[in-house]
Amino acid sequence: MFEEFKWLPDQASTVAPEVDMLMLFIVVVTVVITALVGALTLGFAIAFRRKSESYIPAPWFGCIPLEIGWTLIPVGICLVMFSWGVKVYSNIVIPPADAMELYAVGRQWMWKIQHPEGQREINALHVPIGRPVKVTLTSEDVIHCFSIPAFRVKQDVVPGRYSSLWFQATKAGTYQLFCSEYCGTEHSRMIGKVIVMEEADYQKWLSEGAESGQALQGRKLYTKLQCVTCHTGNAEAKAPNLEGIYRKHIPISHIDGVKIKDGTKVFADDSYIRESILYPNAKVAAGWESIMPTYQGLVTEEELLQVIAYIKSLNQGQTPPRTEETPTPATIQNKVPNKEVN
Amino acid sequence: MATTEHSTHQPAPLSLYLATFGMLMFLTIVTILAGFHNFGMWSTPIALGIAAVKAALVIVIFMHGYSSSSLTWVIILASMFFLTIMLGLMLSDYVSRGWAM
Amino acid sequence: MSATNETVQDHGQHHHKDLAHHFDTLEQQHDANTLGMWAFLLTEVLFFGGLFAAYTIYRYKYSAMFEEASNHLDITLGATNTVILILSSLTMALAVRCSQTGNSLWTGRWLLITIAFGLMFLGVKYVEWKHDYHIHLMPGKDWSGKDYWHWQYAKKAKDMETEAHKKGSAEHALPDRKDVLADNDPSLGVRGIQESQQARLFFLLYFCMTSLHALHMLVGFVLIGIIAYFAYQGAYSPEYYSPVENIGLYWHFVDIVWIFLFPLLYLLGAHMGH
Amino acid sequence: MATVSLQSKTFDKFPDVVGRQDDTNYLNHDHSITSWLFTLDHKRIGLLYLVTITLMFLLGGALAGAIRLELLTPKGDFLTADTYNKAFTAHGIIMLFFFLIPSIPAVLGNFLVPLMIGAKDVAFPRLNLLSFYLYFAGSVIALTALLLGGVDTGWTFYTPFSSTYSNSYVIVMAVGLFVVGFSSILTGLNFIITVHRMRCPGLTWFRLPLFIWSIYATSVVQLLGTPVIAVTLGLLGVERTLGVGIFDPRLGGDPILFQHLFWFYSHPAVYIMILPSLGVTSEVIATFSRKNVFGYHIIAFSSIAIAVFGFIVWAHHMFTTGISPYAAMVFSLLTFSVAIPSGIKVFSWLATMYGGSISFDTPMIYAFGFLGLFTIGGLTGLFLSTLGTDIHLHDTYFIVAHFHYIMVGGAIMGYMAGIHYWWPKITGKMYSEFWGKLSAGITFIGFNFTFFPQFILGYLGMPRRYYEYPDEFQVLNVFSTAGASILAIGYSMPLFYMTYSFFFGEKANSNPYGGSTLEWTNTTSPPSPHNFEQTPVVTEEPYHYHGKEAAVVSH
Repeated sequence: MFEEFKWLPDQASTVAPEVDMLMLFIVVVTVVITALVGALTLGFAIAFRRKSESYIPAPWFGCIPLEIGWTLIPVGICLVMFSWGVKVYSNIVIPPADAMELYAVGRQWMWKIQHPEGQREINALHVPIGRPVKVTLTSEDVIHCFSIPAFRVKQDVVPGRYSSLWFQATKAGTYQLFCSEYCGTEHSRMIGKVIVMEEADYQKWLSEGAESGQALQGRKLYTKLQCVTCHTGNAEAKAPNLEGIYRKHIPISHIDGVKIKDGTKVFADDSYIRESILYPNAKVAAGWESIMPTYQGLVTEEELLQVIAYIKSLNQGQTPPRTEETPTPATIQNKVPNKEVN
Repeated sequence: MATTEHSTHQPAPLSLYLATFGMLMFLTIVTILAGFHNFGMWSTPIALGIAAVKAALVIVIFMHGYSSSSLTWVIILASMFFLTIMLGLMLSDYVSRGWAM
Repeated sequence: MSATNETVQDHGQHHHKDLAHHFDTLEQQHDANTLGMWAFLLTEVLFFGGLFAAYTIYRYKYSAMFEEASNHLDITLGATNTVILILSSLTMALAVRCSQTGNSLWTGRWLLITIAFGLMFLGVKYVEWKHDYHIHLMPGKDWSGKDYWHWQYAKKAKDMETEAHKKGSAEHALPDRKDVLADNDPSLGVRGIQESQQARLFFLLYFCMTSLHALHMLVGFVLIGIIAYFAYQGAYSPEYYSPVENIGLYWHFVDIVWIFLFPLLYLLGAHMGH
Repeated sequence: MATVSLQSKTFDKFPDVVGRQDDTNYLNHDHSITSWLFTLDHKRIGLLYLVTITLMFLLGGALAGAIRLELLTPKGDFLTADTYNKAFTAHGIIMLFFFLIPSIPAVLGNFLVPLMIGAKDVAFPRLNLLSFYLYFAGSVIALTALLLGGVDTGWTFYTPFSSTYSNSYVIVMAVGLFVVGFSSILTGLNFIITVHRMRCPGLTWFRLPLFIWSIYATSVVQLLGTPVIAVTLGLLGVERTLGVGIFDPRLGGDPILFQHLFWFYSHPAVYIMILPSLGVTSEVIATFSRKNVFGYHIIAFSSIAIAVFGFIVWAHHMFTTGISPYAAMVFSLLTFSVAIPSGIKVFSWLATMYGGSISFDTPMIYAFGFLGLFTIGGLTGLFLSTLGTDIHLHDTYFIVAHFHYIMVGGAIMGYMAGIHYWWPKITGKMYSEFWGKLSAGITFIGFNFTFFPQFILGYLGMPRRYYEYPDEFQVLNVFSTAGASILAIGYSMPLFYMTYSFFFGEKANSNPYGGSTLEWTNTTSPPSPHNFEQTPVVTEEPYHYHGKEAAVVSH
C-alpha cells in the first residue's frame, strides 16, 4: 500500500498550479495562525500557571489597539483570499472560446462520454494534451459530480439541465475521474480514468474504431425523429431553418406561450437547443407558429447531445431532404400520455 | 425580575377595532380592484404593499402592537428581516444565473 | 459575579391562584407568556417562509404559467374567505377585549363566534377544493408531468364555465374525460407537458400553502375551544388573561398569512383573464 | 494529579450557601420513577436529556466505528455498499440531529440557564418537558426507520435521489427529524424567553455569563432556522408520497432549490452545535485562569454576530452545483464574515489567559483541546470559503475533516469541558482528575490522528461517501482508522469514571473550582429543587475575581 502513496496530487492541468499556489498561501496562513495560537496557549499556560492559591490576578478588560488589530488583520487576509479565490475561480469556470467540446452523461453508476468525432467511451475519457477541452455535462437520473482531482476541476451534474467544465491538460498520463456527489448504492464505483495523450496519439486513438461522428449520429436522428419534416430549410418549411443558428442570437416572439416584446433575442447555445427540443414552447422563434411537439421521453440525453452536435455542424444548405415514409412527430407524440415517467 | 417596560393592558376602545375592521375591508376591495388592473411589473409589489399595510393594521391594532414592548417589535422586525434574507439571497442566485461571465 | 443573598421583597402575589411558582409577579408571567407566543409566531413566519421561498422561485421561473394557472382559482370564493377571516379576526380581538374587561361570558361567546367564522372559511375552502378535484387540478399520483390531459381538462372546464356565464346560466357541465383524451390533437403536445408541469407546480404550492394554513386553523379551533370552555368557567380575569391573548395572537397570525396568500395565489393573473 | 484537584478544592472563595438546614436536593427529594419522567424541574429534564443523548452518541459512535473499519482497506470487505451508505447516513443523522444539536443546549442549557440567571426555573417548564418528549418521540421514529432498514440518502437528503430514486425509509426518517425539529424550536423559544424575562434582580444583560449569551444566540438560530428544514422535509415527503415534482427536474421541479432550502437551515445548524461550546470555553477559561474574560462585550456580540451571519452564507455548500457564479462570489465574500468573530473569540481567550493564574483541572485541559481543534477547524474553513480552492476540495475528505474538527473537535470537546466543569454541580460529586485528564489527552491525540490525515486525503482528491477507494489512498485511511480506535477509547473513558463518581465519588462542595457565576456562588451542589434558597441579587459584572483577595486570605 505504500508504493502508490503520495503526499501531493498530480498537477496535470493549466489551472492546477494556480489552485495549488492559492492553496499554499492559505496553508501558510493557517499554519502560521495555528502555530501562533498553539504557542501562545502553551506559553501562557506555562508562564501563568497557578503558583499560589491566594493570588488573584489583576483584571484586564480590553485593549482597543489589540482588538482592532485582530479584527482588521484577519479582515485584510480574508479579502486577499477572497479576491485571489475569485480570480482562480474565474479561470476555472470560464472556458476559452476555442475549446474543443466533449459531452458526458452521468447515470447510476457510470459516465458515458461522447466525442464529436463519434468515439464513445464509458468511464474513460481520452483527451489530447495542450488543448482546452470543454465538457458539457448532464445526468439521466440523480445529481452526480464530475470531478478530476489532478486537474483541480469539479462540476455537479444536475438532471434536467446542462452544466459544463473545462480544462487544459498539461501532462500525459492516466488520472482519476470520480463521481463526487453521492448518488446511491454504487456511488464509489462510479469512477473512471482520464487518459491524457499526446496530440498524435489522440488523433490515432480517434481514428480507431469510431463508429461514426457524433454529428452523423445526430443526422440520422434528425431524419428518424422527423425534425426534417418541418425544419426543411427551404420554402416549404413549417419551422425555422436550423442551418448556422448555433451560437447566434435569434429573435423570439413568445416565452412560455406568452407574447413578448418585439426584438427580444435568445442566444442559441446547447441549453437553448435542448430546451427547444424538450419544451418547444419555452422560447418560440419569431415568425413561426408554435406547432412543434415535445420530444420529452422520446430521446435520451445522449441522443439529445447527438442532435445538438448535428445542429451545430449544420451549415448553409446542408439540411437533408425530407423523407415521407416515417410517421409525423405528432403521431409519435400521441403515445406520450400513456408512457409512465417514473 | 427583569421587566423594565410597564404595559398597562388597558383595553382599547371598541370603535378602534371596528374602524380597523372597516379599513381592512376597504383594503381588501382595493387589492381586488388593483388585481384586475394590469400594472405590469408593478402588479406584485402593489399587491404585496397593500397586504403589508393590512398585516400592519392587524399587528398594530388587533395584536396590540401599539402597546407591546420594544422586544415584541424586535421579534416582528426580525421575522421580516430573515424572511427577506432567505427570499432575497435565494432569488439572487436564480436571477443572476443567465448573466454572462 | 458576586451576589448578595438578600431576600427580595415580593408583593404578596406569591399566593395568587394564577401565578406559577417560578414567576415572581403576575406581570412577569403575563409578559413571558405573550413574548413566548410572539417568538413562536417568529418560527411560524419562517415555517411558512420555506413555502413562500419555493413559491417565489417558481413564480420567477414560470411567471407566465403561474399567472394563467392562478386564473383557475375562484376569486369570488377567495375574496369571500378573506372577508370571513378578517371578520373572525375582529371577533377574536373582541374576545380578547372582553377578557381584559373581565367579561367572561362574552369572552367565551366571541371565541365561539370566531370558531364559527373559521368553520365557514373551511366550508368555503371545501367547496373550492372539491371543485378543483373535479376539474383535475388536485395534484396526485396519477398527475405526473406527462399526463398533461389533466391540465387540458381543467382548461376546458374553465372555457365551458366562461361560456355558461356568458349565456347567463350559473350552472355548467364538466367536460367529459373521454372528450379531452380523444381531443388529444398534435398541437396539444406543443404546450402540453411544459404547461402542465408548470401549472401543476402552481397548484402544488397552492394546495401545500392553503392546506398548511387550514391545518393551522384546525389546531386553532381546538385551542380556542379549550380556552372558550375555561372562559365560561370564569378562569380569566383582567389580571390573568394571557391564554386568551395568546390564542388571539395565534389567530391573527393565521389571518395575516391569508392576507398574503390571497393576492399571491388568487389575484396573480386576474388582470389577464376576467 | 491529586494535588491539583486538592488545590482547587481548598480554593473556596465563597462560603457555602447559608441557610441550608437539610441535605435535600433536586436529585434526592423524590425518588419515584414518575417524579423523573413527569418532572417539570429544568435540572431533572437536563439529566433526562443527558442519558438519552449519551445513548444516541454511543449508537452514532458505533456506526462511525463501522465506517472506519470498512475504510481500512480499499475494497469493500466489511460492509456491503448499501449497508455502508446506510451506516454513514445514520451516523450523520444521529450525531447531528440527535446528539450535537441537543447536546449542550438541552443538557447543560437546561440545567444551567435558570441557575446562571438566578431563576427558579425556565419560563415554560411544561413546554420544556414537552420538548424532551418530542425529542424522545423523534428519536424513536428515527430509530424505527433504522430498524426497518435504514435510509441511504446521506444526511443531506439531496433530491431527486431522496425523493424519487432511493428505496429506503426516507419518509419515516423525515417524520422523525420533523418531530425532533420541534423539540429544538421549543427549547430555543423557552431559553429566549427565560433569558429575557426571568433574570434575577440586578442581572443586567452585560452582567450575564457568556455561556448565557451563547445559548441565547443558539436559541435564535434554532427558532429561525429549524422551521425551514421542517417545511423542506415536508415538501420532500409530499413529493415522495404523491409522486409530484417539487424538486424533480423531470416534472418541472428544481433540485437546486432543495439544496437552498436545506442549507438555509443546515448551515446555521452548525452554529447551533458550535456556539454553546464557545460559551462553555469562555466560562472554563475564565474560571481556571481566575480572571475576568478579556473583551467581554465583544465576545458576547460575536456570538450574536455568528448566529446572524450564519444565515447569509449557506450557498457556500453549493459552489459546484451550478449556482450562478455571481451568487457564488457573493456567498464566498459573506462566508468570510463568519471567520472574523470566530477569530476574535480565540484571541480574546488567549488574552484572558494572559497574566492569569491558570490551573490545569480536567475541564481546562478539555478547553485547551477545544482551542486547538477549533482553531484548526475554523482556519481550514478558509480553504472552503475561498472559491478557487473550494472547487477542488468540495465533497472530498477535506470537507469531512474540516467539519469534524468543528463539530467533533470543537463542539464535543466543548461539551466534554462543560460536563466535567459542571459535573460537581450537577451530581454533587467529584470525578477522578487523573482519569479526566487522561481521557482529555487521549481524545485530543486520537482526534488529530483520525482526522488530520483526512485533510491530506481530501487534497489528494478522495471523494467522501466512498466505501471503496483507489489503492493510493490506503495509507492515510489506515492512519485514520487507527486514530479512530484511540479516539473511541478517549470517548468511552468518561462513561466509566463519571458513572463511578456519580455513585462513589467524593462529595463536592458548592464551588470546587472557584467559579464566579451564580450557580457556583449562590446554591449548593447539587442545587435544591427550587435552585436558590433566596432569590439572588446581582451587584457586579461576571468573572469579578479581582479585589476578592481578602476573602481568600481569610479562608
